Amino acid sequence: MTDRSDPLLTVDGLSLSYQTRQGEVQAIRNVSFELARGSALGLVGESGCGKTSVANCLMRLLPDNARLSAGRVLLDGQDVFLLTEEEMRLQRWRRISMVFQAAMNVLNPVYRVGQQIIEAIETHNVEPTDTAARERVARLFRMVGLDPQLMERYPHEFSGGMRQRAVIAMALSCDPDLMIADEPTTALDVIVQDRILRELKAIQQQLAMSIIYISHDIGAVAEVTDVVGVMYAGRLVEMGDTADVFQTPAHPYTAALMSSFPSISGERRPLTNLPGEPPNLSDPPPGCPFHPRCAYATDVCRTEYPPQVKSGSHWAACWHPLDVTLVPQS
Amino acid sequence: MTGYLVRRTGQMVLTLFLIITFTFFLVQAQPGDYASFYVLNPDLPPEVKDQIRAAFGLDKPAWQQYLIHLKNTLTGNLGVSFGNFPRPVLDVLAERVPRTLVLFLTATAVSFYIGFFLGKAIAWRRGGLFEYGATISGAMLFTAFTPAFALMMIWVFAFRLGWFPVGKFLDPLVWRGADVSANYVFGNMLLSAAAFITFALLVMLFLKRFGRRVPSVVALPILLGGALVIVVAWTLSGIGGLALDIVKHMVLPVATLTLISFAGTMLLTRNSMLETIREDYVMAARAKGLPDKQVRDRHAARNAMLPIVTSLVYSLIFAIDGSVIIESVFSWPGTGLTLLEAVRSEDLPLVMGAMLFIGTLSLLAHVIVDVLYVYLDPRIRYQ
Amino acid sequence: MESVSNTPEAPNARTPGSEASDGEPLVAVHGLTKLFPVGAGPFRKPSSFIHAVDDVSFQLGHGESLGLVGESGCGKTTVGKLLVKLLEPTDGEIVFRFADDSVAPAADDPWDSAAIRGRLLRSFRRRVQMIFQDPYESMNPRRTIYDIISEPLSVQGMGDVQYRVDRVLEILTLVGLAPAGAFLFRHPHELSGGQRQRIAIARALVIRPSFVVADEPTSMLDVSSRTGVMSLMQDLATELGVAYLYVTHDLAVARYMCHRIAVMYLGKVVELAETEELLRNPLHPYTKALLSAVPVADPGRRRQVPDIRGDLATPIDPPSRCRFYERCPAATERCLNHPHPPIEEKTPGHLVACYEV
Amino acid sequence: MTTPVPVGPIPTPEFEVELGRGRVRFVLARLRLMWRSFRSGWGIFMESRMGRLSLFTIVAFALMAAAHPILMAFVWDPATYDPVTGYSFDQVEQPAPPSWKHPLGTDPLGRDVLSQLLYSTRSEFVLGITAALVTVGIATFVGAVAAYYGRLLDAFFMRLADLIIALPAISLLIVLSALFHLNLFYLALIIGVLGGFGGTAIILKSQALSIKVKPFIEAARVAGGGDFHIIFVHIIPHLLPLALLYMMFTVTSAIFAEAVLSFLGLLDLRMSWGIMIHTANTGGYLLGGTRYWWLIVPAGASITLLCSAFYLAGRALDEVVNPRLRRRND
Repeated sequence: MTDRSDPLLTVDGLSLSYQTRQGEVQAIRNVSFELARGSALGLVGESGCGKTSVANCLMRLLPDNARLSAGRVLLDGQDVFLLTEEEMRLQRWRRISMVFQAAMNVLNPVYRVGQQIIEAIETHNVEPTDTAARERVARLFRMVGLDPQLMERYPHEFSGGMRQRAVIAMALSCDPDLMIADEPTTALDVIVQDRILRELKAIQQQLAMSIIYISHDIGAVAEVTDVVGVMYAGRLVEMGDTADVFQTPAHPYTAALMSSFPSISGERRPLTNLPGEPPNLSDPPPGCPFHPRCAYATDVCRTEYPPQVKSGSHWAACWHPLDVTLVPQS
Repeated sequence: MTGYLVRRTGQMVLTLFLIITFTFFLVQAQPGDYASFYVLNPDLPPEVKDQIRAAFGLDKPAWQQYLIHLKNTLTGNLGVSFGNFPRPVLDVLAERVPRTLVLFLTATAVSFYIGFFLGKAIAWRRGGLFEYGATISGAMLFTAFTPAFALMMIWVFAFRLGWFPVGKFLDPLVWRGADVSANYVFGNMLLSAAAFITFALLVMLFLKRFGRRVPSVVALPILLGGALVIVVAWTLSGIGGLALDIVKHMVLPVATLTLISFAGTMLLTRNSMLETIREDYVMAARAKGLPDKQVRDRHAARNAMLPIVTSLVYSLIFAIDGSVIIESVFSWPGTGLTLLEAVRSEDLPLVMGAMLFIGTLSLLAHVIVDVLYVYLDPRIRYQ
Repeated sequence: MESVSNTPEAPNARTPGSEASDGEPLVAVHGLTKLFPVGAGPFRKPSSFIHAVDDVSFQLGHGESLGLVGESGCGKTTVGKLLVKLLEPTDGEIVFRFADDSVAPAADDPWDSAAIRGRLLRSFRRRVQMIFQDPYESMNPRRTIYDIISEPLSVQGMGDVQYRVDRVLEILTLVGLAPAGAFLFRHPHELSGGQRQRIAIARALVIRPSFVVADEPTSMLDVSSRTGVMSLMQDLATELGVAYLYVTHDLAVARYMCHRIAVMYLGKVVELAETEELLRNPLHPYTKALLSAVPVADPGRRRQVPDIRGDLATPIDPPSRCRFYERCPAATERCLNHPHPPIEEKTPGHLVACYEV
Repeated sequence: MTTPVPVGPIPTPEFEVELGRGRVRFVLARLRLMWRSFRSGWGIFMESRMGRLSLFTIVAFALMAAAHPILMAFVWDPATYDPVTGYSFDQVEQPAPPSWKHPLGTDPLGRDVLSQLLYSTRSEFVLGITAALVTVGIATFVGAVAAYYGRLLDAFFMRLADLIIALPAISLLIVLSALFHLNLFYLALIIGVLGGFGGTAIILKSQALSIKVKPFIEAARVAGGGDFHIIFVHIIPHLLPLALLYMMFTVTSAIFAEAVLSFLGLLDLRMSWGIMIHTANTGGYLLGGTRYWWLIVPAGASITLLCSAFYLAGRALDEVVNPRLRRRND
């Protein structure tokens, strides 16, 4: 296969839009990033910013009204969108798997939970026999902290946390190179969320798997990921090592997002109120999409999309970055 | 689960009791009381009238008559038919109920299968002329004026093409000189059908134990073999020709009933599928890389089936109603035609008996659907 | 960033309960219990009971904000619904004392929740309101913003159309939706989540209640609109003198919104203290676990593993011992053999229900 | 899969009203709003080919129904053209094939088929719409009340509905019509009552139940609304679209039931499509095949067309009412 030092995933200039009654909604615009093998990438942003659309693009699971207007998604150097539907089908789960947002509804209510995982294992011929497949599921259950006996149960007999674990076990079932976790803990209570985050991180390190963790919860992303990208209005506005981004945010949006997040530890610092609403993506504002809400906006922000400012792997798309160590690239 | 079924069955028994009561008072409520219909009927000899008076307590007050009627019904004494005098109502119905059952069970099974199959196909490949055409023609058939449609079928397939007989249960020319009765032949046909279905179910169960990896190709030859054995047995028995005659008479009514009732299931399946397709587990199934057909059949259609099974009650009752019309057009001697003749000749005991049987039939359908639903939905099974 | 003036200010700046008349609390809850029957039918007796709220007592001062925090299923929303009389308690009493008591049973008499019905219920509804969690589902999608906000006025027969329109326009401006006229004839689905939740606040406040139960009003909002709604609620509390019972699962949000916090576990209040005291010095093992489970946005910081076992138990017919026993890291013989510990004041103003503290 | 719909800032205030002093403008603004929501529903309805086709058919039949009294008053001589008592003396043989004078020929009793057809159209509309109104009136009320109050009331109505569903309607109507000599009005009433307390009530009740548990019902109670307010302001308006849908289906089944009963000669009506076919059938003309087509085709096709038009209108309406069935996401 390819060199281990090559990125596992390259997203290059991805743009996606949806045709709706209200016109064309530009869900993703010119998103590019790379993901190294064995590392954890976080995508942060508010609802409607395009995080989930990016995930669906990677899986190539798009609704009928979606249109890929530009860009490529390279998985191990292979363009996902150039594969035939059948080739793509064989890539799914084997190469990229996904933990869906609504774990409650991801398990089919009429089949036993174990059966739904075995189904994926058999489709991709990961194990030669039924017995081996069952043993594999039992192993996965133990890994995510579930009693293997629960395989024989139906989804409605599981609690929310158990279902989420079963869904994670399902995502791991075919040893994927990349797992996308889309808001995996949103509906869960903090104590359960804490456990699942710990297990996810432990498993990722143990299996040396890559992971893309999508969430609006900055705290969870900060704890789980190595690299983080911040999305706003369909664009990736800032990206870098998690520590860099969260300690010295460069984009005013990142900074605003962080300071509007209440915290229970440390001093009670005042929260920032971000005025206004995210833009309508069927009619986005010209220039930087954040300018109507940005305190630092100037005329240039209102007319031209900002270039990248960069320092090492940390970059932001802003005319007036808060972190001055980031410099414009030629 | 058992508790649920027991409760449902209990409700059904109660419903049946209500139907008996309802029909009784319906007949009571009409101008001229129940008694006068018996007493004034000129066809009846005087001693029979006395007998009826005694048996039904017609000189007693209404509530006593009702109790007597209830007791008679529960002990299977449904009275004596005027039109088929002196045959008891129960005897007449015992002959006719199986004929209706065969007609409408076959038609329902076939139309449910076709409707489900087409419905999931048009929902999966949405848009285009196929969906449009299937929906329009489905709606046309579903709402077609059944008698006219049945007559058209007769005209095309019986008169113009001459493939099938015009109507009735059997052809007297074929049966002349036969030393067995039609009921005997028909009864044996039912037995063979039941035997074959049991055999098929056993084969399916047996194969399922070997797991999913046993191809379903194995099942087909075994089932075909079983069918062949039955056909050969009938041919050797000497009454195969008579059975064939009955089968020939069955084809057209069954086909007509199927055509008018499959569309309901089809359109419902389409809607149910369209809702299920949006469920997250269908997307998850696709994400898992399952083949398209497996996503459609095992995930989308399997769940879409649940509301359709619930509505199977409607389809069954639609088919019972439809069979009344079909029987009258095809002169098929089943419960429906019996009811119609009884109504026309004011043969009240037979009317009440036929209603009772039709009601029982639809209640049974109800219970069967409940059991099926419990089997299909584990969420109910474990309550 | 801009608009630092809108920042939620520290609620501690005000002394809780300082506006209380004669030192009497606005709401006094004593021994509140709500059991939900399980497996009951029209003709069947319930086989068991869910102990949603079990012997809960607390007080809430005028203008004070009390946070009710706990995991889903702990009974916090049930407490809120009992207070606004959407549910009737199985046992226990709730007593209200409103400051501007002109319509009360008799002047200065407390309102016993159990005795409020009929016409009294109507005037009760003018004093106690609720803000619901889901800004999408808590508004009838077929009605306009005007209909939604003016509903309390119109069902209570307050004023004519012009009066109601004026009040609605006024409150819309107050909750920061301007120009107010542009919103009147819109439907909820045309607004964003944050705007909708402002409408929900406007609906609750349009009749100027003294007490509002806020059931997770920000949990379904995005981070950026959440802060706005939080600071709006605080500003209005100060301006209109409203007391809040703030039901939430998020301790961090409660920290910014509430003077005091009560932590609930399986129908019981296990700890109640001033906000900063509770966060800095949690005493109950459950509160400790809850606090250490919250992820922090600071990648340099490592927090400790929450010390708790197993999953949330069901509140169906719980055994007579501490509710937290099965999951407690500090459980002893005593906890096993004694009934659920009573809630006691361990340090001034800091109440805990635990034998081992 | 749902499309993320970005919500932008409120666009230009199209509905800003200066309220002035007076109700008129207020009411006007409201009417404009209703008109707008009607138009958007209408748009979806007309977008479906089925919707357009069915509406066209229904309007065509309505015009036919309206044409009959006009023709009788101004064009046709009652002695020849009355649908029941007329007789065409200038035909040698009855039934006569179509001619200029009788565009659809005459029936075995010498009456004009076109006149019969048009005359019957009106009764079919009256029957269908009466039955539908009765059904929907009862079902909406029963559904809302049973769902709202629950308990015994609910149990009673739902058992009743189960009972009615289990009754085979046609068989029951056959018995009823034989015993009581039904006319059009009673028939409409019976069909309406059976539908209203039967299946439609169950469907509307389950819809009402899903409304009843919505938080906005609790919000209305907290606002001070009583049972009456909640049922009529919050629950019933949500049932109306579905009720309209079932009105369409009731029209279909009413027309169908009438036709079947008339065909079997069990109804006490002057004239109807079913009676037209009944007349032809008792005369033995039906099995003559194409030779006497005008005796069966106009009436049979009318029944089928009008029934399926109402049925398809219901289907198209379903797509307006149930967004999950729509093709495009908005």
